[in-house]
Amino acid sequence: MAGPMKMRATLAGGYTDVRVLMTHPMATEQQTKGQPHFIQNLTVKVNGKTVVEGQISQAISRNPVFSFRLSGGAKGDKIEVSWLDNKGDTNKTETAVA
Amino acid sequence: MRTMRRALLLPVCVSLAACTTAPTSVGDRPKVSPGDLEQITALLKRDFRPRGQATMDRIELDEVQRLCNLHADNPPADLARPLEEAQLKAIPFPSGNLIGDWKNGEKIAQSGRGAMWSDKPGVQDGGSCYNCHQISPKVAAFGTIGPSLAGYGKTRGNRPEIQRYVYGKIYNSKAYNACSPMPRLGHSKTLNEQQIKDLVGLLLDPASPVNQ
Amino acid sequence: MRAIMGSAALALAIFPAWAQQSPYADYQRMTAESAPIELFELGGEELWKRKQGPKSVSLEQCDLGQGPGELKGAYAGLPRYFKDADRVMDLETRLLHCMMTLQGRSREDATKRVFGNADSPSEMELLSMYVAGKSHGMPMRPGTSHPKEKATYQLGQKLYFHRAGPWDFSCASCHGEEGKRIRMSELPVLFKPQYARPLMATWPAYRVSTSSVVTLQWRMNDCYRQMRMPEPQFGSDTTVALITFMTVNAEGVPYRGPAIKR
Amino acid sequence: MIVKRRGLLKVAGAMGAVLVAGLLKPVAALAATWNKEAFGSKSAADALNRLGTSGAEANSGIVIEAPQIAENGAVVPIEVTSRIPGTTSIAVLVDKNPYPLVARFDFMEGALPFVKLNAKMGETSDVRVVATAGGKHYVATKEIKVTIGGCGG
Repeated sequence: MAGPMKMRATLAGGYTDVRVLMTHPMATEQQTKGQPHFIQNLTVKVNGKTVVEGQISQAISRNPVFSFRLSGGAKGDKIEVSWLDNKGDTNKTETAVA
Repeated sequence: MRTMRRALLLPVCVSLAACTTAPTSVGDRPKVSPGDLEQITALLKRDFRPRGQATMDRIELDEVQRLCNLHADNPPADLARPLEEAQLKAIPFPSGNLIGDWKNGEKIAQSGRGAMWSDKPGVQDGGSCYNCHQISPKVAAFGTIGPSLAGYGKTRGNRPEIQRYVYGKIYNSKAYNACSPMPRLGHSKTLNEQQIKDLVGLLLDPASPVNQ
Repeated sequence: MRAIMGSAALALAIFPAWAQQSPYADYQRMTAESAPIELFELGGEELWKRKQGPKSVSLEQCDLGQGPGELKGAYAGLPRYFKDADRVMDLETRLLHCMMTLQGRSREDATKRVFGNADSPSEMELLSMYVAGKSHGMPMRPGTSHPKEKATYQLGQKLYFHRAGPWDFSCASCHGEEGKRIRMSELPVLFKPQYARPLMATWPAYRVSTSSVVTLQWRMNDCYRQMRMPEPQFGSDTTVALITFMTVNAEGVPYRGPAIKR
Repeated sequence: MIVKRRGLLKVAGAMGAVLVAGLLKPVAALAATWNKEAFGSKSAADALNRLGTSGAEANSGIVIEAPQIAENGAVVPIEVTSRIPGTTSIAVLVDKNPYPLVARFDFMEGALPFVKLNAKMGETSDVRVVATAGGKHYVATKEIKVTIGGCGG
């Protein structure tokens, strides 16, 4: 179920821009006659330390795309984003700040 | 003059058989010969497959389509008029009042379904009217390929002749303009008599939102 | 990668001038910036490299016109004449050719499911996104010099205006006059370069309204559906000729896709 | 709930590396917290109550960047920045959605209070953003018109 993820982290003036894409149906109750299927939790880590914790709902669009900003950051910092959905599926991706 | 020139040109083209017409420059509509039409029809028969209600006979051209394709939708009057008359003669006008239920007419006008391979035959088809026309001023999502029909009955009244014209135009637009862009909704059996009457009602009934 | 870096200016360039005046201009710019296009490029790359078919080989040696395996600029050079097939081919038709010749797959197998949906894009759609992405920013130079390329263009031009079917429609019935709409959709007049250029430079694309990938072969198929015609075969001369006609009309424009559609 | 977890994280930080390593498993479990009550609320006010962020005052330091009119409610890009110093969380709500709470983010040291997401909107509605800073809650709204709703089929 967990399709590909993609992420890019780039230094922008004074902060690090993190953009992450996830493959997920994000199916609503209405679409599924009461069997919604969506990501609920999202975690962003920098060098192993959690910096953003997200709780999200079925109202996030299919194939979610998120951008976050990290204060400071340096080339080579390791960024990890993981998700967990309401059926227990998970996925994660890693990249280094460029 | 123009008619004569056309009449002279056509046989020349025919004599070249499937004449590869001179390349037309980009941005223009190309000249099409009877040979081209034959080639294209043969190509479509080879390249297409029937699906659902969209059967292969739909590829065959009738007289109206042939004429319009050959003349870039602008045929000389002496060729267009007899065809228009024949199309008009073939419209089975119902007798009596042609103004049906505008409320149902509005639904038919809104629906874009009908005659596609993805449509179930027998399920009520629509006329796709709003795709091209403004009709009820309350509906904001309307197309602009055809003229606005807002206030249609208000400005024209609903005398029997007007009813007959509107019915005929919806049934077979080509009876009034051989190369009209509008589909022949009755002639193609997309809409039945009652549905067309309901559309007439939508345009001509004084109570219809079109005429408010 | 590219889309991630996509600046507002780049996204703006995707839309033709008339879209700038549209009340949806902001919406279209923002959705273009935040579309998950790279996910599909990634999926396509995986399929390009996957060994498949009776011969169990990947598509990595497929010649898309720039030599076997050469992807850079390949999409921008299509459609074009291919000597090995002795016909003009667009991207999807050529991919099908490679699936049949390189991988040894039958036409039936390779075209079983050419158009996917939001839940599952087709192999052809993902591959199209991947290959097209490798031409981003490069001027579109479809083949125009070979006699068969010229003949294909002229055929496409005639097909564009050919009225047929129960509703008497041609492509030009909707895409024939400037400034017209179907409901709220603006209709590009694709036989004129000024309208073909912005539009043809954005296929294949991610369609926001259906969250699915759409390709030009799909566009031809779905237009014929709405024209009330029977179904054109995938990769047929008819669909290739129309795609060739519209792409040549857009010749020279830098390719800006894969992009988004409404 | 969330407030508690944040407290726990801070404590963990203070306790040093060894203890943090020991806490790793429970922290990971806590990471799966999902505020069912808030996300199940059918009004924005209820959802904010359940998040413990009711009584927010308007603040122009919350910047919502979104199109004024969206062609399709299936995908509505929304970008939120809080310029309120010390912002630790941001919640995004669409008032008229069946379940108004769209997302809630907690920002720890190292992250700026910023997020960009694509939301579904069933109809034209106010988008409501609530930011929490120094234990206080702040709100800003922006109306987005939707031409075609995007929650159903």
